[in-house]
Amino acid sequence: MNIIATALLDLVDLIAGSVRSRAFSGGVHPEDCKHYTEHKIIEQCPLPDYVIIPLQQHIGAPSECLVEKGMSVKTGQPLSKSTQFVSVPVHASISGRIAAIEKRPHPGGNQSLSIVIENDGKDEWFDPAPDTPIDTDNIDIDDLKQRIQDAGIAGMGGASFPTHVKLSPPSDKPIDVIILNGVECEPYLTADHRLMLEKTDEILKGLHILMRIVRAKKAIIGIEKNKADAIQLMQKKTKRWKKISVLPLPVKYPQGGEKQLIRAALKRQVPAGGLPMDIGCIVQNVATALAVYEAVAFRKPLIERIVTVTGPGITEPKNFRARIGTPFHHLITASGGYTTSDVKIIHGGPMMGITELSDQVPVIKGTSGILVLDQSVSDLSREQPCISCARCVDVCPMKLMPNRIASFVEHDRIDEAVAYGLSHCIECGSCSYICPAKRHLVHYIKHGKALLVRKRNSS
Amino acid sequence: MLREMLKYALILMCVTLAASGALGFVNQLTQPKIAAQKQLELQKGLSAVLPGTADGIIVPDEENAVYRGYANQDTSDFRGIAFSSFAKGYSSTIWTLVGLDSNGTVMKIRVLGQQETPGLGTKCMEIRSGESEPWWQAQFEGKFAPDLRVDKDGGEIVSITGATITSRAITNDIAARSGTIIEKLKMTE
Amino acid sequence: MSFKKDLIKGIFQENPVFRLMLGLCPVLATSTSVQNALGMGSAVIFVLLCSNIIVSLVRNWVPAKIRIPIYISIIATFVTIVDLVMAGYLPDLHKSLGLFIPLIVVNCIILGRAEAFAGKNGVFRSILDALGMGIGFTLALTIIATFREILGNGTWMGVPLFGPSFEPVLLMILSPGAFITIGLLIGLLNWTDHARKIRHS
Amino acid sequence: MNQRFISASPHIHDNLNIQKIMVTVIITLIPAGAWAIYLFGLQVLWITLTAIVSAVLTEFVCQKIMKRPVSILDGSAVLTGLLLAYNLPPDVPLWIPAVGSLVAVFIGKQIFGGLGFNPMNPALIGRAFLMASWPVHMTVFDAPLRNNMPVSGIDSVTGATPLAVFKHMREILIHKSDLLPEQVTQAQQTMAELNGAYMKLFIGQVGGCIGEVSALLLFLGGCYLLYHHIISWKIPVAYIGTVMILTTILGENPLFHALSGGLFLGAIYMATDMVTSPVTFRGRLLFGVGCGILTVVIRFWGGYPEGVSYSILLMNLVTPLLDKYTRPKVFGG
Repeated sequence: MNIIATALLDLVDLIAGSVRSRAFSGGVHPEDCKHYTEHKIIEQCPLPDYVIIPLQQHIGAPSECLVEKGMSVKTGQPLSKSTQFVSVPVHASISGRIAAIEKRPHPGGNQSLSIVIENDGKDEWFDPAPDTPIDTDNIDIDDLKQRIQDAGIAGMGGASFPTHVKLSPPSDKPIDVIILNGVECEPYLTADHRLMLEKTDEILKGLHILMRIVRAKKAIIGIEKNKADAIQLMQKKTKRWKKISVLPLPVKYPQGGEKQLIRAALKRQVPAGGLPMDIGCIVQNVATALAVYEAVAFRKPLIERIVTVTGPGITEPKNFRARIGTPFHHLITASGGYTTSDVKIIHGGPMMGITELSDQVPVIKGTSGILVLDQSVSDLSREQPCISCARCVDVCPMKLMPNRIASFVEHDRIDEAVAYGLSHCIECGSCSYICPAKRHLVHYIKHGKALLVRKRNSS
Repeated sequence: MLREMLKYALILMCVTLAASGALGFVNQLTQPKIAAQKQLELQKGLSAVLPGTADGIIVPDEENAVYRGYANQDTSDFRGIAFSSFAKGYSSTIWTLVGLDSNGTVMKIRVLGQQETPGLGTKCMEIRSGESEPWWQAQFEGKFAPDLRVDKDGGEIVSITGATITSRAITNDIAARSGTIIEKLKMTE
Repeated sequence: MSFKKDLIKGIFQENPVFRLMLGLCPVLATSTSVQNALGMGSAVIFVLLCSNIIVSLVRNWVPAKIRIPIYISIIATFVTIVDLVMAGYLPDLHKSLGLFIPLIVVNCIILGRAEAFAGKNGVFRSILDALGMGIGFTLALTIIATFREILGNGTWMGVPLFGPSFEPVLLMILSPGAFITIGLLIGLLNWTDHARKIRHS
Repeated sequence: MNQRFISASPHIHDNLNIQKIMVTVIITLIPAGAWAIYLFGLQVLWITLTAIVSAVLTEFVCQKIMKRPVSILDGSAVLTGLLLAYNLPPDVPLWIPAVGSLVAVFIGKQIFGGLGFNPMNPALIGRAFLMASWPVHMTVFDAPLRNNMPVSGIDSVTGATPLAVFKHMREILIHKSDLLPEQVTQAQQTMAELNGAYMKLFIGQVGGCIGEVSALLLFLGGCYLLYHHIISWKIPVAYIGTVMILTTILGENPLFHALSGGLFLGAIYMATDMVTSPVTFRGRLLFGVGCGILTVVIRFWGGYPEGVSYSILLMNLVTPLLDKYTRPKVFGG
């Protein structure tokens, strides 16, 4: 009986699955709010008086500091070196004197050892870029990877995983597809969007290098349909490349989630607990592709990135090219300052971003945006009891039961939370977004993950 | 080992012996009383369902499992017969005594034992204030027993609201049993 | 070790129904009216008292391995005595309690007390314990029956409390009514306990 | 003073909240109630208002006594009262909805910890309580109908809903051999008439509980809720579908069974009660199927003519199990 029922239900799933469009199941449709900045050309942010460069801006082993207080450094000079494989160095993003090496607030929360450089106003480069791009086709693959690591490139979509590691899959896991992530599904953010419009050729060249490194047979550029101009431009520029296709994707959050994007692009599912390379693909952000190109063709380390400064709390929202380590308040001042005194400052987008206590924290490699919300958007309403409306279950892109996991964590039943898939959560925030009881589901889940780590460490 | 088992058996035997002794004694004391109570109850019921026999006698007719009622001691004036009906109700077996006259017409019925749903099925025993008899049982009077039906089945017995099963069970059981009894008695007479 | 405590504990802090959750089956069945409750309560008090006395008297001669059958025999004897006496002298009560009297044998309260108390203590303390537990049981039964009879039948001890227009809450007389009443009463007790604890701390 | 707001991500939220859900459901229920007022008269309005006022008052008093935040404005108590009233015959005395709502909110909900913690649908708890306590009030339908009874067989039996008549006739037809031939013919005729009365059942020109008479208006309300994603299609479709399939298998008219006996009210508004129904895709399908099977079993072999409320209550109890055993497979797992 049971078997028949399961078989029938699986059949229903199958039919539903084949009818479904190119989307993952679940997801939410928040208002995209990109109108603030989507038509604003990227501006160079004036250099700040000082920069704060945390030594740890990536996932993996920390890099080893190479400089001392009082030393003078030039723009692009390495400040640290990576001693392990899963690690990348950081570089001076301006020229000047090292004013301090001390713990400073990190945008990801907590304090973190950071190098503070006082600007000498010269912006002298340590290793000036060649006037013409280096011919990358002649560089050997291992060399390319080394250059990428030395340039300090970590994934620029937010997770900041060292790029060269992603590009080095074990030999038994061949990569046939590279997916370039231009989805930018977080509301408000337009950094990747502008980049795709203004640096199209460079991005494609970067993609070309990436494909060469992993010997990928084809590449797919995934872009949400709300960026029609970017899709058109990319399609035009890739027309002559058979290997590269542009894939317009339905507007749905978290379309840009790695596993969700792969599902949409390839109809392949990353095994639970596995990595994209297990199913022969890797995903790279468009900004990372650009950084790779610049690192290889111009020997330019990752010292600047595009940051969207936006939100109702900002007088004049803008897209900036900002040096890593630029304090938030510098960027906010450059965008005309706050509109109101009571604000919520968010590092990243509204769905996954982290609130900052202070605007003294610096831009890091994973900072795609600075979002300032005023009281009208800051949701501070009271948590109500769960009415098991199932919305969180319906929208969960990982097909989890956030309501159950959160309630297990709430009652300190971590083992059951794990059994319900605690560690598979990608923390996209769709469940908390949709919850009519305004429960802080993701918050509970993150807390549960922290508890789990503590428990595993203690045992 | 064996010794111990024997010891236990012996002790248990003593205990059970003492217990049965005590029970036997109490039984001796209460048995007549219990029997008398039962008899009294039956008697009360019988004289209720066979009106007119109050001063006469009621003779059990064991062969046909009925009681015959006479108005006089000399058993010349036959009044009717009484029998027990055991109907399968909603939640219990309902014991009803039924009195029939020689034509097979119901004289009276008395429900003596039931465990039906309180407030619904138990209404078959309800005596309304100011009345002396249960209203539901009273409507059986004067009706030809084998033809008894509740209203929902097209008969004349008004069923208790919310307790059709109880009403139907009693009514149908009386009708069925009285049919066979009347047949039988005709044959014997 | 006070004698007073032996008596009182069964009534309140170790009430067999509300606290130990014992003997719930007869409670469900016989709490439909206060009369039934009192009848059942007295029967239980009698059986409990007698069995506690006998068990505490013979406790030193009873080998541990066969104590349960012996206790059961003792209890069953007294239950049968109650059954017979009630059938003989209180036929009406016997009719409404009928089925549940023999079930006293398996009422956990009685075996429980024999096992937990009378089998380990002297006669006098066992008597006090039996009285306390029996009274506690009867008290609980009566409280539940009071709610059920008043709401479910509109009477108390058979006396009509409301006019003829009162429509009794049938559910209260049915077994779900007993479950709901017991549940609410236990909940109320726990709640007041909890509130008291919070106030103390 | 400068304020910095701190909160966990996400920082934006969907603007749907519990209150809006409740209010939407209540609004979509109003047409069916208005139809009942037109059909049975103004006392329907008083019954409904009594039930709502009693539910809200009970919620307020309970929360005051239990020292919980008072949440009568979230609309859940209003909805409970409304649904309870919709499950009552149109001619009950006013104390019935008052007591029913009290029980529904107190025993059905607040005892367990209030909104979100009740294991069973409070309105149905209230109804089951009333049904067990005052079966006569709850099963006799004496209210005169505007435009009179449409089916001749129905007015020949006192206090009957189409399903009650159906059940009675079915019994007659099963025991054909014991009965008079004219009785059987009459039963057959009535059955035929019942089965032919779709339009009347659909529009709601029949006797029945306040909220269940008009399948059409309930259906429209359900469509609105579906369109706005307040409810999902799984439970109603599985429920009504199962009932129709099973009745077809049993040789009865599936349309008659789908349209009568409050199935629409139950399937659209009560089985979908969020707190007491499963959250998983398969769980909700199974929940609907289970409700359907139980409803048919009760209708055909049970003690009551309809079976919607008891089937939902029973399935409410297995909801945690359904959720546990139909957990979705994790993406990629």
